[in-house]
Order: sequence, then C-alpha cells, then structure tokens
Amino acid sequence: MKPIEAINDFVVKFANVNGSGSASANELFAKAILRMGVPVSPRNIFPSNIQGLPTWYEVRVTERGWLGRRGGIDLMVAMNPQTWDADVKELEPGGYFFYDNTRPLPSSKFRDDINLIGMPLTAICNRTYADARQRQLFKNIMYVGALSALLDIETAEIEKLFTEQYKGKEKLLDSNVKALHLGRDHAKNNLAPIGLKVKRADAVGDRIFVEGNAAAALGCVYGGATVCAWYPITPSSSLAEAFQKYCMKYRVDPDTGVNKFAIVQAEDEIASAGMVVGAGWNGARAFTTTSGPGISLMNEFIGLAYFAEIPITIIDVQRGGPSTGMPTRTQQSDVLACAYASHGDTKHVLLLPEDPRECFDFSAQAFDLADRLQTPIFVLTDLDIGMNHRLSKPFEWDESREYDRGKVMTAEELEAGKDFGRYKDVDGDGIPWRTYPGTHPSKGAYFTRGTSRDPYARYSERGLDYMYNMERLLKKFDSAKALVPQPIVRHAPHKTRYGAIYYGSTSPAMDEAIVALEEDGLHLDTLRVRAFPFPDSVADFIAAHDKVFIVEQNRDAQLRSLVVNEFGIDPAKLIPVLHYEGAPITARFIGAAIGKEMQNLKVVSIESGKAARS
Amino acid sequence: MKPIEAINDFVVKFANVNGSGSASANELFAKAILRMGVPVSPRNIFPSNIQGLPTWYEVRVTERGWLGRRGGIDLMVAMNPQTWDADVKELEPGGYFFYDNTRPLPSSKFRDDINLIGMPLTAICNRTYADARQRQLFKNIMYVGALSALLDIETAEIEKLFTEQYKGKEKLLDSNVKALHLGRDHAKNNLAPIGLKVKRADAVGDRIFVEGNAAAALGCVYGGATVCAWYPITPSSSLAEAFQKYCMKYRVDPDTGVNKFAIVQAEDEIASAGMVVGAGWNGARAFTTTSGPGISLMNEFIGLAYFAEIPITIIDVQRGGPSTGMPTRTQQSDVLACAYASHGDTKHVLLLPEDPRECFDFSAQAFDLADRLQTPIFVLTDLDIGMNHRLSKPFEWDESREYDRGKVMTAEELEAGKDFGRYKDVDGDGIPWRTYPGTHPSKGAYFTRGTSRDPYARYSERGLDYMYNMERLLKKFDSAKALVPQPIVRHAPHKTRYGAIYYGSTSPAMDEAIVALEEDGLHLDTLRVRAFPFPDSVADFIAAHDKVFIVEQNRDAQLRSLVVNEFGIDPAKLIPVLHYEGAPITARFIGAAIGKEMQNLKVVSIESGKAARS
Amino acid sequence: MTYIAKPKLHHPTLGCNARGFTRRDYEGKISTLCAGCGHDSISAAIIQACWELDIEPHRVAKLSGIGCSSKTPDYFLGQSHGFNTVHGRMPSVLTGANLANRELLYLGVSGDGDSASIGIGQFVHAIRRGVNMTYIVENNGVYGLTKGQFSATADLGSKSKKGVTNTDSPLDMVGLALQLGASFVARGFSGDKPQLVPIIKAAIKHKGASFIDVISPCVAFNNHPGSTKSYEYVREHNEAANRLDFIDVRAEIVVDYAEGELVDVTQHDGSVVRLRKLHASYDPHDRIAAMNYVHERQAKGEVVTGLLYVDPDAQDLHEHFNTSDVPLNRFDAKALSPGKAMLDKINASLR
Amino acid sequence: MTYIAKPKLHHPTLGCNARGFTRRDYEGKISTLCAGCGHDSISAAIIQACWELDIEPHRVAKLSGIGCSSKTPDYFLGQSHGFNTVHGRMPSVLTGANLANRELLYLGVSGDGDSASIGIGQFVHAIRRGVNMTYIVENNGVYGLTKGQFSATADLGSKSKKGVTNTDSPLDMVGLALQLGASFVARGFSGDKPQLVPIIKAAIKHKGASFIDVISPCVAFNNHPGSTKSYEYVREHNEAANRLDFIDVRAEIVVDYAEGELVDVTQHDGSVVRLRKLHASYDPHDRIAAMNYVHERQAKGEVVTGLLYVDPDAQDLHEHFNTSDVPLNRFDAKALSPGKAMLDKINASLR
Ligand SMILES: Cc1ncc(C[n+]2csc(CCOP(=O)(O)OP(=O)(O)O)c2C)c(N)n1
Ligand SMILES: Cc1ncc(C[n+]2csc(CCOP(=O)(O)OP(=O)(O)O)c2C)c(N)n1
Ligand code: SF4
Ligand code: SF4
Ligand SMILES: [Mg+2]
Ligand SMILES: [Mg+2]
Repeated sequence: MKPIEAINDFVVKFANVNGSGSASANELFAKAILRMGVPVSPRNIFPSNIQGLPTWYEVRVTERGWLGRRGGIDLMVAMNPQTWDADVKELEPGGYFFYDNTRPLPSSKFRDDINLIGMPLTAICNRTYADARQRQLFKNIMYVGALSALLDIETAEIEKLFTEQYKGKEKLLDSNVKALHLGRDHAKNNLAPIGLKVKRADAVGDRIFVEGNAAAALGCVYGGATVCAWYPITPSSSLAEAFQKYCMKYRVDPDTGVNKFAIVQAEDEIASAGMVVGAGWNGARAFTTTSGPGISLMNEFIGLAYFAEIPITIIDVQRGGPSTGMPTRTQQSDVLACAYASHGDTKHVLLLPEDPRECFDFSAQAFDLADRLQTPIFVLTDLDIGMNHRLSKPFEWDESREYDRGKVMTAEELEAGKDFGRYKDVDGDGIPWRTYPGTHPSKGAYFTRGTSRDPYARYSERGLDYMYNMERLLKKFDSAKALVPQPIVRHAPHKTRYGAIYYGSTSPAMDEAIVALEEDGLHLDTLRVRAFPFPDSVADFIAAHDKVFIVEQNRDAQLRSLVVNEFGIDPAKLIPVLHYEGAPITARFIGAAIGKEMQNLKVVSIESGKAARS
Repeated sequence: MKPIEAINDFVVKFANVNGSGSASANELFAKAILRMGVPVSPRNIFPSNIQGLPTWYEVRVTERGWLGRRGGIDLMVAMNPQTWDADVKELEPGGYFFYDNTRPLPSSKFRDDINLIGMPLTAICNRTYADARQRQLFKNIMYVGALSALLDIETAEIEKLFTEQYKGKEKLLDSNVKALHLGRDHAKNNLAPIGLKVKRADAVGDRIFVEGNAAAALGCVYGGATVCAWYPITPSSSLAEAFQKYCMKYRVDPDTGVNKFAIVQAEDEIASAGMVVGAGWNGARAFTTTSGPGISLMNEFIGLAYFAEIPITIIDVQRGGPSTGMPTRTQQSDVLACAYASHGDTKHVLLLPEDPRECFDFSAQAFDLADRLQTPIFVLTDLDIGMNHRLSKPFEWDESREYDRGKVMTAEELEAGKDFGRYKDVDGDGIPWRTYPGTHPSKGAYFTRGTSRDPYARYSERGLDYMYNMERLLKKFDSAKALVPQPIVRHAPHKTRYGAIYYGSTSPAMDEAIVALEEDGLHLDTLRVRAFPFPDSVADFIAAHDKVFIVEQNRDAQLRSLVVNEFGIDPAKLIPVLHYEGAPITARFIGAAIGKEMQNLKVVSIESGKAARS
Repeated sequence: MTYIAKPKLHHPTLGCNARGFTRRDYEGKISTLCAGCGHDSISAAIIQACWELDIEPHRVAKLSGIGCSSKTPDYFLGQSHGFNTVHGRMPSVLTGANLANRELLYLGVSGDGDSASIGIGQFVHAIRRGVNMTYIVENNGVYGLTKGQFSATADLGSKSKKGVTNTDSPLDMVGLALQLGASFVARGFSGDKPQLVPIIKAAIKHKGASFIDVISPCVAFNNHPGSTKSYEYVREHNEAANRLDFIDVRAEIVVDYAEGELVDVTQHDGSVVRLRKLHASYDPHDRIAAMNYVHERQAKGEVVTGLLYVDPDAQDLHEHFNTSDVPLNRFDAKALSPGKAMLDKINASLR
Repeated sequence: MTYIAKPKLHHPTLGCNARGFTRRDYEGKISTLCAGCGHDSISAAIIQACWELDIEPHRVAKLSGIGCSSKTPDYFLGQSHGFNTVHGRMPSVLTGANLANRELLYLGVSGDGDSASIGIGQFVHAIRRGVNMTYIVENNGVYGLTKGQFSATADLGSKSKKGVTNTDSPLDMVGLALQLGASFVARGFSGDKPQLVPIIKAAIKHKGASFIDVISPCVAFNNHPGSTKSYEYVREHNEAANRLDFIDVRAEIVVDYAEGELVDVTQHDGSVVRLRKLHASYDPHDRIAAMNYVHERQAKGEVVTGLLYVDPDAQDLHEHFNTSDVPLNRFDAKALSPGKAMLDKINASLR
C-alpha cells in the first residue's frame, strides 16, 4: 500500500477530549500553515457538552483554496482513546496515523494499510513537567511541534504566532516555545519523514481568517445596531458575545465613557424578540440572534412585527433540527420555518450569506432593509460558517455610507400638514410611512396593534380595510425583491441545458464540485441565491435550463419549495440535492449526486431523442 | 321597484348591540323556522368586545338546504342606530327594512328602493314595562313576534321552544309568550304583509342543529380524551368549555362521584401544549384547543412532539390572521403554519372537518391517529363552523368501537423478552413501539429527548443515527396517508376537463356554487380534501383534469402549496380561488370566480384548438 | 358603551395646567368597555395624574398586552404613541422601547390575566431589571375579554359564571413585586380615585420599576357578592396603609397637620411623596416589613392599599447599563460605525 | 468525565434495601458532567434517598428541561422513564404526566437557568397548582451548558468569565416558592449530603408541590472566590435552619436527644420528618415567619439551608380536581365513551 503523497493538499484531523485545551494548539497549527501562504479550512466537530467528551478538529490544507469540507482524512492525530477505533477506521488507505505510543498497543488496534507514527508524548511530558495541568496543555503544543517537523511547517511562523498571543506574558511565551521544540526535535530525531508536506506559497492574498459569528457581530456594529436582546443558545451565543466585545471596544464614547449601545441577555427568546420589537417600534436599530428553537419561540412576535410592520432583525445561526435536534451540528433547515413564520398569511425576508464577509455585509444591510421595509429581516447563517474560522475577503466599509432609516415622517413634515396614514400606501410600493413615538405634540401619534385596522391605524373589523392591508403587504414584499442582495450567476465554459441553485454555507463545496464536474465534462451554469423573496432573475435562470439542481443542507428541500411556491414553477424541473446528516456538505457528495443524475438524464435524453427520431 | 317575493328562500339580518340580550331572541327566530321543517343557516358576526358594540345575526332561510353564506340581505332588522347607514346600504333593492319608528326619522336616512317596516318597539315596551332591563330584553322578543306575523312563522313552534327553554320557570315563560304576542298582534294589526314567507316543509330530516365546537368537544369525550389543557382564546374557548360541560355530565363516575377526566386551564398556550405532551407521553389521550396565536406559541412543543414522537391532539379553531388579526372573523389561514410547524424539517398530520358532524368524527378519530402514529394530530376547524349553529347529520357511534392505542409494548411482552427499540422501525411502516412509564421493573424504560438518538433511544450525535431517524419519520408520515380520512370525489353529470379541490367550512358554499355553475352549463368534478398528508387519490384526481381550481379561505393559497409541495405537481395546473376578508366564503363568490376563469379557459382552449388546426 | 369623555372625568371647569393643557388634551378615543367597568375609572385617574403633573402627552409611550384592560391605552392620552402588543408579553416590548429612547415616560397597562397568568415570567424579569416604567395591573381576577374565565389572581374556591370552581392558589402581585425587588410598590382601587391619583403621580415620578396593583372590578364577570374583586368587597375590606399627597418639585410643602404621623419621601428628581400614616406599625422604606404587613393583613382577608414600599434612590436599567443620555434611537452612522480605518485595522488583526 | 458509579456513591457494602434493591439498581448512565460538578453529588443524593425509601425505581418518572442539570436524570434511576423536555418548560410537561397517571412518583430536575430564567412562569404556576412532585433546582447561578452566562439567580454585580457584569437583582427561588404557596420548601447544598438526603426523602414523601433549591457549584464557570454559589462561600455561610431525620412509617421513633429542640412533622402517609432545630426563632409550620427568617438571614449574606416550610396537610392537584384513583391513562372505551344510546339522546336534544 502506497503512502499518500501530497503537497499543500491534504486533510489533517485531530481527535481530542473536550476541555483539554487542545483547541488553541490545533488552531495554532492551522494558522501557521496559513501564515506560509497556504490556505487552510478548519472545522470543529464538538459535542453538546462542557468537558470530557470527544471533540475533533479537521484541517483541510488546500493551496487551490477549496474551503469546503473534502471528506476523507490523510493524517489523523489520535489523542483520544475513547474514539480510537473510529479514528483508525476513518483514515484513508495509505494515510498517516499519529498517536501516543507511551503505552504499547496490540497491533489489533491498528490497520495494516495505514502508516503509524508513534510518539511517547505522555512519557516526554511526565518527564518534563511536574504539574498535571502543564503536562496536559504542553502535550498539545508538543504534537504541534512534531507535526511541524513532519510537514515542514516553519517554526518561525509558529513562534511569531506565540509572540502575538503572549504579548507581555514572556514566561508563557518561553514555555510554549520550549514545548514546541521539544516535540519538533523529538520528531526530527526519531520519526521517519512522511509524504505530506506544506510548501510556502502565495495563495492566501489579503483574505482574513475569521468566524462568521464574529463577522456578523461586527456587521451589526457597523450597521448601527444599538439594541441587542438575546438568549444564549448554541451556535448563536458567540455572535451576541462578540457584539458585546466589539461594542465595549468601539461603542463607548471616548469622552464621556457612556455606552452607545444596550445589550440585554433576556430571560428567553420570546422576551428577546419582544425587546427587539419594542426597540424597533421606538426607532432604534435592534436585533436578536438565536437558533432553531428560538425561532419557534419567537413565532408570535414575528407575526406581530410582520402585521404591525415593525423593523426587526433576527440572525438565525442554524443548527441540526427539529426540536433540540443536533445542537452542535450544522444544517440549513430553518428556511421554511423563517420564510413563513407565524400563523396566518405571512411572508418574510431572508438573507443568505455564504461566508464571514457576507455575514458582515448582510448583517449590516439587514438594518437598512428592516427600516426601509418595516418588517422582520432574517439573516440565515449556520454553525458551519458561524463557529468556524473561514478564509474570507476582507471587510469593507464606505466611509460616506449613511443609514437608510426608511420612511420616517418628521415633526417638520407633520407640522407642514403632510397627511399621515400609518398603514396607507402613498408611494405605490406598499410601504407606508411611520413616526417615532414622541415626534410631535399634536400630530403623528397612532396606536400600534396586531389586530386589523384601517389605513389611519384605527381599529377596524371591516373586510375591505383588512384586505387593503393584506394586499399592500404583498405589494411591499414584492418591492423587497429589488432591495435585497441579488443572486450571483456563473456561466459554464460550454453552453449547457443544466443549472444548479445553491446558497449559504454550501458555496465552497459547490465551487469545488463544479470544477470537478467540468473536469468530467459535465457542465452546469450556477446561481447562488442570496435572499428571499427571489428576484425574477431566479425564474429566468430556471427558465433558461431544462433541469436545475437545487442543493441544500436539509431533508425536505425547503428552498426548492419556496422557489416553486413563489414562481409557480413546475417542480419536475427542479432536482433536489440534499445533504443533512449534520456534518457540512462536501464537494465529493455534490459531485457524485449531480454527476449521477446528469449521466442518467443524458441517457434518457439521448434515448428520448432516438425515440423522437424513430 | 318590485318588492322581493320568496318562500323559504331568503336572508334575514339582525343588527343589534352586543350584550343587549338579542342573541337568544335571534336564535329563537332561527329555531322556530327550523321546527317548521325549513332549513336555516344562521351566522353571528360579532365584535371583539363584551358590551356596547355592533353585532349582527344573519339567518339564511333555505328550503333547498344551502347552508353556506349566500350574500345579500332580503330583510334587515335594524336595531342598532350605530350601524344604521351601513345596514340600510346593505339591503337588496326591493328588500324589507324593519326598524323602530318610535322616534321619527328623516327620509334621508332611508333608500327609496327598499320597503320600510316601521314599528314603535320602544314606545310599546316603555308603555308595557317599567323595569329598564325588561324593556331591553322583551323588545327583542317583541320583534320576533312581529316577524313571526310578517313571515307566517307558527307561534305554536315558538311557544314550544319557550316551554323547552323555561321548563320550571313558568313566570319567565308567560312573560315571554306575552311579549311575543304583543309584537305579533301589533304587526298583524298595523303592518302590511310582505313578500317573504316561511311555509312548513319537510326538508330538515333527522339533522341536528349544533355548533362545531360543541360537536368537537363531544368527539373528544367519545374519543376517550381524559386530559385537556387549554388557554382561553376566541374562537376556541367554547370548545374547551363544552368539553368541561360534557365531562361533568358524562364522565363523573356515578358510583364514586370521582372524575374520569382532568381539565387544566393553563397559564398560556405553551403550558397547554406542554401538559398535553406530558400526558400523551404518559399514555393518556390528551388534547388542547386554541387558535392562530396559540399555534405560534406552541411551535417549540410541536417540534418536540414530532421528533420525540409523542401522541398529542391540537384542535385549531382558525380565525383571521396574522398576529391578533381578526379575532372574531373566520379564515383557513393556519394550514401552512400547522403542516410545517416548528423549526427544522417537520411535517404534521392535519384533519379538515367540513361541519359539526365531521368535527365530532375527526376529533374522536384524532386520538386513535395520535396513538397510532405517535405524532401531533391537528384538527383544523374554523370560527364559521365552530361558533355557529349548523344543520348537520346526527352523531353516530358504534357501540363495539375500541380505541386504537397504537404500538404499546406491555409488561408481558417485555417479560417475554421482546426486543424494545423505542425508535426502531421493526414493522416497516416507520412507526416504532413505545412503553408507558412504569410498565416493567427492569425492561422497557427509556429516556425521551428532543435531541438526536439511536434506535434504542440512546443519545447520539452520529450522522447515521440521525438520518435513520429522520428518514423513518418520512416513512411514518407516508404511512399516515392510508389512515387519515380519505378525500371525497364527486363526478359532474357530464365528463369534464375541470376539477375543483376544497376543504373545511367551504363545503356548503361549494356545493351550492357547483349546482349554480352546472345550471350555466359549466361542469366540474370536485374533490374534498379531508386530511393531510394527501392520499395519492388526490394526485390522481389532479392528473385526470387539465385544470383544477383550489378553493380556500386564505390569501396565500396555502393548501395549494401543500399539494404542489407533496406531489411535485406543476402549479400551472392549479388555479387558486381565494376568499379571505373574514366573512365566510359565499356560493356567489365561488361561482363568479370559477365561472369567469372557465369562460376564459374555454376561449383560450378553443383558440389554441384553432391554432393547432390551422 | 361608556364615554370616558363625559361625567366620570370632568371637573366643573376645563382648567389648564402649567403647560396650558386641559384634561381633554389627555383623553383618548371613546371607551368601548362595559358601563361601570373599573378599568374606565383607572383611565380617568391616569388622565388626572398626567394633567396634574403637567406631562406633555406626546412624551408618554403607552404599552399594553391584550385584554379589556390592555385596550384602555386607546382611551387616554390620544396624543401619545400606543402599542397594544401581544398577550402577556408587554413587559419585554416596553423594555426594548425604553432602551431605544430613555427620554419618554413609559406607561405599561395590563390585566391580571395578561400579567399574572400568561405574563408572569416577563413581569418578573422586567421588575428584576429595574426598567424605568409605571406598570399598572388592572386587576379584576378574571379574563374579561374572553368572557370570564379565572385568571391567576382569582380567589381560591370562587365559582365562575360558567360554574367552574377555581382550585389554584391566587397570585399576590404586590407580594410578588416586593419579593422581586421592585423599587416602588403600591396598591389602589379603581373606586378610590382620591387615593389612586397621587399613587400614579408618585409612580410616574419614581425612577425605576414602579408597580401598581389596582383592584378593578369586572361588572360583567366578577362583581358578584363574595368576590374579593367586587366593588362591595373592596369597599368593605379596603385597609389603607396610608393616604398620600404627591408634592411636585415646584410646589413648596405646606404642613397642614400634626407632625409625627407624616412620612416624606423625596424622590430622585426632588419631588416629594407625603404619606399620612394610617398604621404606625408600618414603614414604607422597609421591604421586609412591608411584605410582612401585606401578608399578615391579607391573611385576615383585608385588601391593603396605598404606597407600600418605595426606594427613592433606586437605579434604573439605563444606569445599570451606563447608556448615553442621548437616546439610542437618535444616533446616525457617523456616531455608530467605527469607520473604514478601524475596519482595516480589524482586517489586519485577522490575518 | 466523572463516574457516578464510582467513589462518590458507594457505601462500602452493596447492601440491599427492604425491596431487595442495591444502590446500583438506582443508578443510571455514566455522567458526562465536569469532574467536581455539584450536580453529580445531587444525583448521588437522589440515588441514596430513593434507595433508603425502598422506592421501586420503575415507579418514578424523571422529568427535566435543558441544561447540564437537566441532563442528570439520565445518570440516576436507569430503570425509570425519563423525559428531557424543552428548555424551561418541564413543569407543564410534568403536570400533564402527573395528571395522566397519579400512581407514579414525579421527580422534576432543573437548573436555575431552566427554572428561574426562561422557566419562571411555568415554575410559578406548577407550584400554585400544587402538583404532586418533588421539584429540585440545581442552582449554580449560571448557564453551565452554554458556557457560563448569568442566570436569574446570579449574584448582583458578579462578573462572568467573559467579563460581563450582572446588573439584574437575583431571584430567590426559596422566597418565591414560599410566596407562591408551595407546601414543602427546602434548601440544600450539593456539598452537604447528610443534610440533603433526608430533605429529598421528606420531599418525596410529601403530598403536594415539594420544592428543593440545591446550591450546586459549577466548577467550570462559577466556582470563583466571591461567588455565592461557590463551594467555598456556601461552606462558610451555610446557615442551617435545622438538621432533619426522615423517619419512614415502618420505623419506630427513637428519641435520642433532649426534648424541646425537636419538631416532628407527620405527613399524610404517616411518615415523620424530625427536625432538630438550630434556631429557636424558627417554626417550619409558619409560612410568613419562614419568609421572614429567610429574608433576614439572606440580607446578612447567609445561605439558609434545611427544611424551611412544610404543610403536612397539603392537598394536591388531583384532590383539587377530584380525579379517580384509577390512573386516567388506564381507562378504555367502555369506561370513557358515554355510548350510543346516550349519543342518540344528545342528537334528539339538538333538533
Ligand atoms: C396568545 C393569546 N392567547 C389568548 C388570547 C385571548 N385573550 C385575549 S385577552 C385574554 C385575557 C385577558 O385577561 P386580563 O389580562 O385579565 O384582561 P381583562 O379583560 O380582564 O381586563 C385572553 C386569554 C390572546 N389574545 N393571545
Ligand atoms: C429554547 C432554548 N433556548 C436556549 C437553549 C440553550 N440552552 C441550553 S441549556 C441552557 C441554560 C442551562 O442553564 P441551567 O438551567 O442553569 O443549567 P446548568 O447547565 O447551569 O446546570 C440554555 C440557555 C435551549 N436549549 N433551548
Ligand atoms: S368584560 Fe369586564 S373587564 Fe371587560 S369591559 Fe366588561 S366589565 Fe370591563
Ligand atoms: S459546566 Fe458547570 S454545570 Fe455543567 S457540568 Fe460542568 S461544572 Fe457542571
Ligand atoms: Mg382581568
Ligand atoms: Mg445553572
């Protein structure tokens, strides 16, 4: 069996015990490679638990820049006895298995088609450190050292990272460097070289390495959010916590020391939604962030905000559903739940970012859209984007950018006698005007309610008033199509009758899959949906192809049903490609699924072609 | 202008002030006609308020038995000054306007194409009664008396109704009879006869006259519900209250005096759902009843019940949405909200009764389905069926009927060593076995959770375990198709390329519309959907027609999107007919909408036919 | 239909207050509540209090849940923005509104069903947070709007019009508010306007969470003899802990009766609540004593009314959060976005 | 990973109780909580209590919400059905389960986030209704499972690992339970098993809503010096109101110390809770006195533990409802459907 040989294109997986401090060591490993100009794409696979259960860190090293999950492992760093067998099993034939051989293990515990790399980590640690905690922590640094030797990772880069991390804490710095070299030297002197190598390259460019949740939080800061009400839930908590951190940094008035923000950790998601509704009603840019279960709880308030037309922003970092589901796994399964949230006839605006950069952009834009459309705006991200570091275009901000506060009637306009009908469509776009509470002593006050009312916000049970309002809401929803981020179309080098639609975190795997398919001579045009309601260009794209694949990470083809529902397109044309087991979708999966389908379709079409001729 | 002439086929509308005691008088009027063998279909149009606002009672007198709302008023009984103008306006030309002329009114307050019937009700009352309350109440009885004279309603029947109502309260009986005749005699002596008449017939048969909510409550009693948890909300409160009433009557052990039921008025809908989940988990037949806002609040628990597979029954008496919407108006707008309730990939079973009889049948059956399928069962009724008396087939119950408790493993089976995997598909129908808590000392206990687990209910984050479970749930949903009430198909006398699908309270209006359309030579086959998931016969019906109308009472064609979504049918084939202004849909509306469409389609098809030929 | 406009509210003269507003300027739409509903009297008291305090009507935000009581904000302060939110969740909406603009006065109006049944969770947490608001529960022990079912404050053992008996022990909102650390706790009775008006005034002037439980009989569903929420019962068992005068900052204090029996509470803005003690035993500054007092009296079937506890130095949520005096809803992009240069720095830190 | 199975729980001998069960028979899956987590000690105490009471494991139903604490029912009583419901809503599920089958013992296990933050509403109402259950809050002042955010019982002014300061006043679950009329209220400490075990036993034997607030330090996120939920703090400030022995019906009572300082509480089933008073002042039968006692001590920064209040004659929800002794989940169609003849009568009455 031939050992795997690869330069700047392989997958390393670390198997650890959670709470053992391995996370920072593993991240160090990934960053060092990044600093060598070689793109990496790491992913945490962690349990819903605080300490003691298995956790993995998968790093894809990819000079070509494929940031999706590849599938398959070339080098396993097996630091968790609990998962030994599974970890052995998962390795590719010819792959490398790095483990702690302090205690000898029977050969039955291994496979004979893999390459073993045993290192007495525990022994070395026990020899070197007295304190138990130190033994634990430095063991992690030590294997990073060993790997740096095996893979030719430049120590200089690692040490640079240390210096950045431990600025001012020299003692810590030194001990880490020491541990690093301890591991590195041992490997140099005792371990055979392997076929996987990292070679300095220039493939990273100006991209940044950041988690989607941090990016979204920063987007909220730049987008002008002043009120955040949230309730902790994985995988959204780190978004609210990042917002808090950024606000303490960038939103405290340097002169007076007062805060230009208010963050409430509410008692639950219902209260979070309620607070955001209250703040939005009162003219502040407000958001909440949550995950599936929170969306379910917010349903009543979402309906109120839709019907009473209150601007609010909800960032849903999706996880595996239904119910508590798989709290630490990723999915795109809240699409329907959000698009039609709450009882009665409702439709909501969804933004679908693909990576941290779009998490930043769309979160910032969400507040403009909420104010402009006076309705809930959902930003649908997921655990894969939100809680993993992802290489991404740098953030940009146009200094001259002003916030679009939408149609807010001022005291001056009211004073000037401008007619104010809170729920009246005066501009033909279905969007009414509003006033902030306290605007004018005698004009512009109105009573907001979740019940039916006439265009002047007076309670009404008349069918005509109700219909006027409901149809205006449809018109408003239609107006949203032009305001939301537009889809991105990519044409295949050769003209093709096939298309593919995808969105969100599926992007990197999709890009890679498309290239692979083209190498097999299978060509598809692609369209990445970035928001709902879908602009007509989505319908045009579908019309321009015989068959269109819709790739999503849920069981019930949720986005596909939105497409069918909103455009009245024949579903027969739309072939679902569904991946929903909780791990992020891979290029291999997409390639296989679409490839197979296209082969079949080819056959069919040729035969039907024959049939036609004969 | 010719006065309207009609026998046993007209519409009377009473305009009253709510809280004025008119309700019972108006019901008396309707029942008296019913007792003459002439079908009536009354509808309350009431405000979300306790006292002092306008309320109407519309009675359709219809020997042909059209129980839907007709639209248009032939005789207006105008007892509410607040709504005078609107009431005058609504009357059909040639219609009759009955009013209190104690105070003279300028002719400007009337129309000249209607027939005025003035009666000095207040004057007579003040003359006859000292007490204010009496004046108020007997005024109502008095106008019933007057109408009985004008319309030839038999006093004998009215007096019989009084005797039934005031058994044992002779004084009340006499005073009511007196008031009745006071009004009747005045009319006889002072009012000109009119063109509307009631003539004894034999068109009622053995039908019963009952509210859907009472019928559903009775269905729950017969279906074996022992736990009811609810929270008051219009229009569902009267269902829970009827259940309480029936239980006190039929569920108290005659010997011991203890209750074989438990009813909790919970603190809100979340708690109601939670209690029902707990009771269902513990082997009791449990239900809650609510309306739109409650469904929104129950979303999280609905997802838990779906994923943890707990049998629960939710009766949603739909009202106008979204949000608080129109609490006292009717709609079918919770269809989507219920079918896909909660975050993540979910699908739920819906039952769609058309009238009180089906409210009874489906509510009783819901508990069998819930136990059999171990999932939430929604009974979707609405305000129109639920809170109005409707003529309906009598209730039936097969004495030998046993409850289907579904797959419950007993202590004996466990003792015998039968393998128990709570979430294992052993029978190939996707439905697993369960055990009640406390069944066996050492076997069959398991831990129920909303998180992913393996077939033996052990917590698992493995993708394969999760997928197994999610796909089994789809299989289970498919198994439901054969168990739920099947659709009812009606073939037009002439073969036709057109079909219509409808459901729930739309039935009577639909039946009438079909006959009207046929009289115009427009033929349609019809299919009444009675449950979701839809059996394949629904797809077959659609396949057998070129165009199928889907008639619903909501804005967004919710059932239509379920049809498209579940069958992958081309939406182009399905023409929505939507009525959602809050008042019940009418035959006239359906007839007009479908008629117009069919004319167009005809034209088109002929032309395209031409095109083809040329 | 009762007309708040007429008899109940009007002073003989349509006098103007310091800001030149007449009572009419504090009225709202015509009430659609039942004739004799206690809630209408509370609306009248609110109007009176706001007029006497010279509040600018449009600087008040009225929030409520769902119920007859929650409809009332439509019937007073017609120049204020109002928000009839969803059932039981007004406290969170009010909290958010308050965070967005700390300059307005926040009036939360709710019912016992809205606050004690479905809403108890949000009630608890809004009080805990010290949201600067005046929170009035119009307490009639039933769900009026849904026709008379029991609320969580219904008497144990009381029978509903539909013949159901209540078996749950009632929630005592006042005891609860004290327990939760509300910094202003009072109870009033819709039938005792002279006592209620100054309570509302003091509550509005209080900085922090002011809670007022107002017994407000439902004539349609819970005014029968024996109901502790009926006019008759409360009139008979009303145990006023004190009578209070609210003295606004401007006015100088005229002592018009014997010393000793007076307690003056000076609030953060200098306004003074003057309590004429009716019970020596009782001290409005001592939370635990107040709880005791209320519990003991309650045990005797008495309805304790008056200002029961006040912490004049209370802090509100904004002080906790150290938010800027400039309302958050007033900042623009320049004030809120850290700018391009900072973003480039951030980018750099992420490489 | 800590193994409940080992050290913590095991008595030297694996003795059998009256029903022939060993402690092992009351254990569950291996705990996945952090080493040293207070919750594991509480699980151990529950196991001990059930063993000592000779309870048949499968006659217990364990219900919880979501959180580290709510995971624990998986780690004890492996032969009992368990239900890990949704966050903060366990009380309603337990109530429903209890209604379906009154014969089982209902154990509700929750956390402070689960019960005091998101769940306070359902907690309040379950207590009000007198659901027959033993409700244990494993109180650590933080959200453990979501990595250390504040819960509603977090100390005012305490700082989280992430550097945020808590500004909301904490909920006192014991004070609240007393206020709400719970008929059995106690507080324990996960570090004091000798006190905790008899409390749990007495609670299980109590008919009605038994509430136990157990301070249970979170070693991962809230065990730092100064936290009133840390081992150190509670050890230092633990103010035991009493020490109790639980004497089951069968056992005869041996008086082994001076009279006067003893209070015997005989519960409905004849079992006796014997309290050795540590504070003369205090009487476990007087709700108002108990509230006072707790509030005063708390004000002094003390953590009052022990059985604080008990009403031995309490009624439970089933008695309120007069439900049959035969569990509702056991009736069949014959028992529940009024039958055809009756239905024909009903039809007749509707014509
Ligand atoms: C989520 C939800 N559930 C139920 C209702 C129905 N509902 C409207 S008002 C009300 C109770 C109001 O009682 P209370 O707050 O005491 O007000 P009151 O009418 O007695 O003044 C209920 C249950 C609703 N509007 N929303
Ligand atoms: C509806 C919902 N919101 C949020 C969460 C996330 N969540 C899980 S446990 C938890 C808090 C648990 O705190 P506590 O009850 O104190 O338990 P502990 O872990 O401290 O023992 C939260 C917020 C959830 N599971 N469901
Ligand atoms: S029902 Fe009761 S609360 Fe509602 S308006 Fe009438 S009296 Fe007032
Ligand atoms: S995080 Fe805290 S509560 Fe959770 S297991 Fe660890 S120590 Fe216990
Ligand atoms: Mg009320
Ligand atoms: Mg906790």
